[in-house]
Amino acid sequence: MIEVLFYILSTITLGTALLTIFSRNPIHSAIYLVICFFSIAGHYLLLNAQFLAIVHVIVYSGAIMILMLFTIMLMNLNKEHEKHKPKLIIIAATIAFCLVALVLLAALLKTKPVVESYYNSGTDFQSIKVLGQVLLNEYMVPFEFASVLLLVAMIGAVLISKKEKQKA
Amino acid sequence: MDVTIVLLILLLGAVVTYFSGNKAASKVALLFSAVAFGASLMILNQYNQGIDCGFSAVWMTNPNILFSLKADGLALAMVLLTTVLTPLIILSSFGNNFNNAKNFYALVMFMAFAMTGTFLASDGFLYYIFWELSLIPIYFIALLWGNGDAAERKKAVIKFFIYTFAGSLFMLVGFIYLYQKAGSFQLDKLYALELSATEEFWIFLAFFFAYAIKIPIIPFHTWQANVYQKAPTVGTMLLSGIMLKMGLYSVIRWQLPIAPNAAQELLYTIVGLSIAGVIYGSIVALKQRDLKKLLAYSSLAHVGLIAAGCYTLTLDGLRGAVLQMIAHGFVIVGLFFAAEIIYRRFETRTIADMGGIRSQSPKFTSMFMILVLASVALPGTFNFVGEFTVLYSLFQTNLAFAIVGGTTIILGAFYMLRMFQQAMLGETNAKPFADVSFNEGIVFVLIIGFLLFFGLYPKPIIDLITPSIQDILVHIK
Amino acid sequence: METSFVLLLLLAPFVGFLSNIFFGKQLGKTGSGVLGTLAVVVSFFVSCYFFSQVSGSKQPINVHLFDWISLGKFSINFDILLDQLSLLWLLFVTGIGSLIHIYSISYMHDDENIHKFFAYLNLFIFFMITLVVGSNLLIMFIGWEGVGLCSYLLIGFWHKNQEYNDAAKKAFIMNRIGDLGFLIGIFIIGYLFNTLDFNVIKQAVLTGSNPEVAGWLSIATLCLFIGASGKSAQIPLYTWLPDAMAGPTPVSALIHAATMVTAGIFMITRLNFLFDLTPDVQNIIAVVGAITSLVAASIGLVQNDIKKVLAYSTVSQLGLMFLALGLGAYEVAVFHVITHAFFKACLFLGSGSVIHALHGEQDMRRMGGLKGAMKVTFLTFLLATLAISGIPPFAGFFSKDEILMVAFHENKVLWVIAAVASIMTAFYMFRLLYLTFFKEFRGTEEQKHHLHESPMLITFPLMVLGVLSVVGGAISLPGNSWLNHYLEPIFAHAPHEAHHLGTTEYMLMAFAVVGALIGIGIAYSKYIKKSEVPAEDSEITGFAKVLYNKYYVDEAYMAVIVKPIYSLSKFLRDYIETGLSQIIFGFGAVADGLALQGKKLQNGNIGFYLFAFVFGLCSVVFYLFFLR
Amino acid sequence: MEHILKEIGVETYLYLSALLFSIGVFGILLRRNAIIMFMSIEIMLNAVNLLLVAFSTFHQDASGQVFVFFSMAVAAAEVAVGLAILVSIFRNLGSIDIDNLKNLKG
Amino acid sequence: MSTIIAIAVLGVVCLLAEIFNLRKAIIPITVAGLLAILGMTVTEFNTTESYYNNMIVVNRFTVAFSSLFILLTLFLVTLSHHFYKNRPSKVSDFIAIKIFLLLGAVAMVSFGNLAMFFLGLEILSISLYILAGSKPLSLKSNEAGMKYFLMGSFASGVILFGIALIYGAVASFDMNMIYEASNSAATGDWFYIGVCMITVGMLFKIAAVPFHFWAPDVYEGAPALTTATMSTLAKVVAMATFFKLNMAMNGNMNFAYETVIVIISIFSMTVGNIMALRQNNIKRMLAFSGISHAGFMLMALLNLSNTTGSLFYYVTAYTLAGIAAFAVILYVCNDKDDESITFFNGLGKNNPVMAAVLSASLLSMAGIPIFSGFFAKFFILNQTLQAGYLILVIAGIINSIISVYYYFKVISAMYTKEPNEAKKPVPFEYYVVAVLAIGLNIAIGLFPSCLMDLL
Repeated sequence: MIEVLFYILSTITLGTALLTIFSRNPIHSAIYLVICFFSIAGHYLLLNAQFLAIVHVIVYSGAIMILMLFTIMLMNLNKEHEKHKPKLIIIAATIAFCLVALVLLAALLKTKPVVESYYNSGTDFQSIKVLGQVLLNEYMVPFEFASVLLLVAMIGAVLISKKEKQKA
Repeated sequence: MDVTIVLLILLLGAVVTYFSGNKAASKVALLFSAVAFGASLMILNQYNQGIDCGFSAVWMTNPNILFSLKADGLALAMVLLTTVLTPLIILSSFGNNFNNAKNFYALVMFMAFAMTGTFLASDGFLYYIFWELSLIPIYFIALLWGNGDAAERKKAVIKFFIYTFAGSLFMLVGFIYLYQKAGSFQLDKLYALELSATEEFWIFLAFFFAYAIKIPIIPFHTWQANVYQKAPTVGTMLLSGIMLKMGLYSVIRWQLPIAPNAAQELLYTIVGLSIAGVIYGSIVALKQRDLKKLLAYSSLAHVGLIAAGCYTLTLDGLRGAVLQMIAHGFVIVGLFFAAEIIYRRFETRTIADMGGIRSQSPKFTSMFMILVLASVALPGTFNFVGEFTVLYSLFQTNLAFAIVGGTTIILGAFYMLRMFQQAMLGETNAKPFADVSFNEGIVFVLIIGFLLFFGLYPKPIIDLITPSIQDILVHIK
Repeated sequence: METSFVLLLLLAPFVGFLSNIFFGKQLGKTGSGVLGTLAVVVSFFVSCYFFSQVSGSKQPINVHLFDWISLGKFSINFDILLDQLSLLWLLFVTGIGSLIHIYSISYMHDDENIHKFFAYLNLFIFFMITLVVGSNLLIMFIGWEGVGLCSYLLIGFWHKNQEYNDAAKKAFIMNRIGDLGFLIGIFIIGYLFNTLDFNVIKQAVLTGSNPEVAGWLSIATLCLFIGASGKSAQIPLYTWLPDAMAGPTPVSALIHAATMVTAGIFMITRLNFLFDLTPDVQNIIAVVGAITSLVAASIGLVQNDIKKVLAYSTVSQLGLMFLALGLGAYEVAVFHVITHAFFKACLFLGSGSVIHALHGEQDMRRMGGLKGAMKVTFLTFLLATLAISGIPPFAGFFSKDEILMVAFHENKVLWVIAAVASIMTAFYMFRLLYLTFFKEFRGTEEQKHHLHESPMLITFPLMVLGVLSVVGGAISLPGNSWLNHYLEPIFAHAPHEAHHLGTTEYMLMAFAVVGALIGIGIAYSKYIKKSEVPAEDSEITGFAKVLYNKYYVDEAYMAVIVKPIYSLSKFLRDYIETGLSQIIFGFGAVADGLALQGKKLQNGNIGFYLFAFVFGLCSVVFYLFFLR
Repeated sequence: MEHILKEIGVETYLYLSALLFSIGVFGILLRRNAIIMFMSIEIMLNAVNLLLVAFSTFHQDASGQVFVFFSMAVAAAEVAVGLAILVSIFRNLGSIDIDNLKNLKG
Repeated sequence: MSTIIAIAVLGVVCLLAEIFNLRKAIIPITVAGLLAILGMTVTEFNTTESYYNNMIVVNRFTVAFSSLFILLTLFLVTLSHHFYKNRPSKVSDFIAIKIFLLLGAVAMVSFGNLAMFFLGLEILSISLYILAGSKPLSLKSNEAGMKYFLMGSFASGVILFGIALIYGAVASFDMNMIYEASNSAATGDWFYIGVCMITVGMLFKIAAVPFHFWAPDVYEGAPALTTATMSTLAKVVAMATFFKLNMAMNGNMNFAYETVIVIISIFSMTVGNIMALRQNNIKRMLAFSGISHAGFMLMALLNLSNTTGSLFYYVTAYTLAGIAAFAVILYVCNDKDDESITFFNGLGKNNPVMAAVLSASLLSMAGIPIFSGFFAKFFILNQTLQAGYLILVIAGIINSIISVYYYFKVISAMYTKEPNEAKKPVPFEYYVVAVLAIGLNIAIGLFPSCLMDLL
């Protein structure tokens, strides 16, 4: 059952991901991507990471994709902006895709399969409580750094997109 | 007092010259170079009394590098050559008006500093630094104060720089390799190193590349004529008078004792190549149109002979080479000065545009003539002592070498006299030619006096250099 | 005492040189001449002093001046050796030198650079003395090159004329070719004996011959002979000497007839003990000498320039001397050197006097009939001509006759060649005499108007030399030779006293005299009887033209050696040099070309950049996980 | 859902995320629309996130999931900055086609 | 640890200063603050400690590199004063971003956990994206920002993938655990794939061939001061981090990995140098030169245990020369649209001091003795030869030869050509930074031991 669920979700994930990159209308792309994100959230749920799943949906689907959609609409990009792509690009991209996929998969396949048993430690490691403790104790400094990162991004976004008075 | 004082005086001279302003620069530089000469004479005096004038201090511990200077007879002879020629060269430039004279003379002094350091350094790394350091000033001197078309000059100068730099980098690799083996750059440690035949071969080659370009030995000489032609005469004098000797000196000091077996192995090839340079340089010189270029090729021929002497690995060869280095240093400076004097009067370096100078300026002609004769190693001049000794060493190696190398005395006379005839003799030139001025005369007289005196009595110099050469030969054999 | 005298001997002319160079202008024309002359005269007297000492004590004088060059196994000192040979040479060098200096005071009086002329002459004497008195080969070499230099300076003395300069340059370079041989010879000797000192070498040779030495020694002596042939104008290096006549006539007399050109003979005589060990080389010397003498004499037959005739005659006579040397008759060669110095100097000075009178005219076709106007010149010239032609009892007869005799004893072919050359000599010398002094004057009217006998300063040396040409033979009369006796200590083997005067010898003498007379007779019939005047240049045809053009040797040298070197030089300059240069620039061009191609790769296309990234990533992963 | 990895195996997640990652790469190479390229990058990042969570479960360790939070923060920040740049490009150029950005080359 | 906190506080202070209308004081405060931080950091030199569950590690390595970064930021901030004169309202933002960039940089060398590494890297990268695109009205700047952003994010993705794989193999992000795992035979292959991907990502950050394509374009398009930051600070931060990662993850580097490094090093040097030959824009030229220097720095990875000192020396020499060069470039090209080499014509006549500084810094980069660049190259080559890579040494030598050509092209343009504009005054800050940086460069050339013996 889980297996079936996994494969269905996987199919959705990969399929929408592909649709995202193939669809010619950016808005469609965005919507496929949102579906893709939801399916990934599904994977998280499968892996019993409920909190993460929720955060994921909120951050990605709720924030990032909305941001993107806004931008698309702001720029009025729902029409097809892209010119006809030269064949060369398609070929190159396909080659690159095949290469990466093949090499990565082959490399991973070559690794010894994990033979030791998947264990369940029984201890709670992914409840909100535990995650919160880990995040704010052990990973306190990175957490602060993440805030700095967001601060920088904020300053930067403002710096770049805010219209300046015309220079002399 | 140790030899650092000479270096310090020259370096200080460069700095003071730079800050002395354009008007006083030449005089300040002259003063400091003369003081440096005095200091080196004092060092010589100390050395003759048996006091060790070397200097050594730890510079870096990792890697193990010392700031060590060695002042044996050979090094002192070369230092003296540098410190004698520098004031002469500076004095010879008094008739020129350079823009930015302070920069110019500061560079000259700095170059003297670097070359002196090269002669003195006994740590391979330090030596390499001085070696490279001497390139920068001459690059700027030739680039900024040179003559001829700016674009062509730039091309010639950059070629020179890259070419010599390339050669010396291979030497650097050689040094690094030796350091891995010996754990030190110290001269004696490197001498003591036991290398396998292959290693020696490659080390020898790495060094040879650097020196063959610097000296230059054919076919690595292509930078030479153009740079000599384009550089201001002071630069040419520094290059030909002293800098070429850096390469030759280094052969004796570094290359041969470090890789003696390879030198023995390659003796015939390299001596052959050097001698081929003699012939080649002489023949090419014959039909040169530009006086400075002709002198450049004559220089190529002469240093080819000197190099051949070095590579014979005999006492006579090395000694003759050193004598000839000194002699050639003087005579080539004098000859370039003569070319410069003609240029000052006629504004040409093309031999065909000269002629008929003799009847207007007897003094200049006589001095030029003596220099020409010295350059063709007329007995009685110092050049003869060196050339004779070198040829004798070549003879000891192989009769054919001596015969082929000896053609230099024929071909040398051929192109020099031909040049002299075309440049100086013939119907009186329509353009007026003032005879040498006092400043110019002094330079000539000093050079000629030196050449003639030591031509008859070279013993002091021979006695000075022989012990150190014998020391080196111990490592070669 | 001796040291200071030796220094006086050496330095007197040198001081003369210096003061003439630096203060010559202030001294005035006569002043500088007198000064120069005095310097040489001083040397002459010092030489006389030493000569009397040595001929009395029979002990050579050795003086150590200072250390000079050190070589690997030995060192070379600046030492002076005054023995019989060097003193003999000193005497006639300084003696004839003095006479020619005196002559020059007048001859060069009108030249603006007369002080330089005397300076160079003094310098020449200085170097010649150095050459002669040096106790080892290297000092001899100093003098050797030094006289070459002076020769260069004096040939090109009138430096405004580039042809003269060419001649000077040619002389110097030809000499240098010989000098290289000399130098190599020195090397070999130094290598074999570890010394260059004559006496030490002689001892080494005499005490024991090292068998392995022999092969090298032949090369050494051959090389030394090449050196000698350069300086003494033997085949193939003789062509500079006729050209050297471009110099002022006193120079031709002093340097290119009497003294410098005999340096080769001096050197070989000095080293006779070495040459004795190498008979092969001696043979070569003899053959070369004989051929040179014949070739030069044949060229001399048709020359029209008065000095050129004398020049070829000099070459021819030098050839005879080398013939003698090659046959081991060193003392005979020396004898001929001395007599030749007398009569040839006289001839040159006489011709100088003629040229002086004709204001520079040297072509014999424009002369004639001068015997009336220039009596002293004519008389001395006649004496010298008789001497060179080998008419007894003039000096030349004895010396030349001895050479012929030696040749007859050693090798008949060589004797024939030498005899023919002698006959030719008699012919062209009398041709010269007749064309110059007899018949009508063929020059311009103006010249004729100014014809005059030269002043006393010119005729005095002529007279002295004329007398010497007559009596000079006395120093080595057949059968009772003072010279042979005097020179005995010099030689390794006893001189050829073999030719006691027997029938053969008298026959030979008679033959020589008859031969000379035949030559004179032909000349007489041609130029006095038939009053022929040599044809103008364009009208010369046939073999005479070949002779007149000196067998085209100069042209051949030009075409075979000089021109190819020039072409090579041009080729190297224009192609090889640029080619080599281009190779270096080629590296730069390659890098540059790559840079241009690379710029295309850097196309600004982010897709391509990413592709390269991905490609790189895949390559790295692939390499690390599948290929290792 | 306790033993999901026992049934599916961690390798499968590896392959899945590798594929997803490759699709992201594909997209970024294929498309010239900057927004879609951004999306492709998001896909790549998400592939990694998925992997991290899988490993986290595999190792029964919370730090993997914590890392995902950081990764999300980074993604958000990147998008913010990227869109800001994009907006300014759009203002200047009126287009967001990456192919128009070829002025810097050589 | 206190360094990091202090830097973060300083960044916030900058932002606050703007709010309180202390715009004029921002740069002085920052400079003073950085100086204080520098002093503070240096005093920490001999401590070896880790903070917050080994998130932050302080040892000689981190302190030495952090000090260098702080020094570089100090120079860059000083240069900012004049550079942003026309955009006064943005100064606080720029300075704050630079300070945070420094924070990221320090985090990158002092991380004890891959999370810190990743966040530090991202702070640095995002700051740079922003700075590169910080001239919104200039299309070039936009393009540079976009290119850098796209490719940088891509690389971040690759690095992240690598981190994930390492986590999969080690079950921890802690460097100590990772170090142990790298030395244990039981570690799975995931680990190595992860290392490999991180390597590629870092190679991108230091702009090594074939991951270098972004560098020239971005360097050229970005505002000059940003280029200065990228070519000096960012490059050496990435290099130091890469080195540190290698020490932890590749303690026993296998031969194949070394081969990859050798090949990439040779390619980086060669491509960088050859491409630089034909550049007319000095920033672009320096970008290529930077690529070749990256190749040199990569050599340090081949002899990990001994080269820390050499690497530190190299990056110090390189960055000081770079800062000095950029100070002059800023001065010359401040009011121009691009940075063509022709603007440098006649600088030797107009402003000998600045020309001398630029010459000296270029000579240093070319590796001419007495400038520290020579010693840097020498030390690195020495270590490489010690590791037995003669071929790499020779490649390095040949590349040094090539590089001379384009460095000297600029030098000879400065001295031989006629100036095409009137003399203009040198802003005091540029002057000070240029002279100070080149002075330090020469000083460490004369006394290399003072840096070499640190590590």
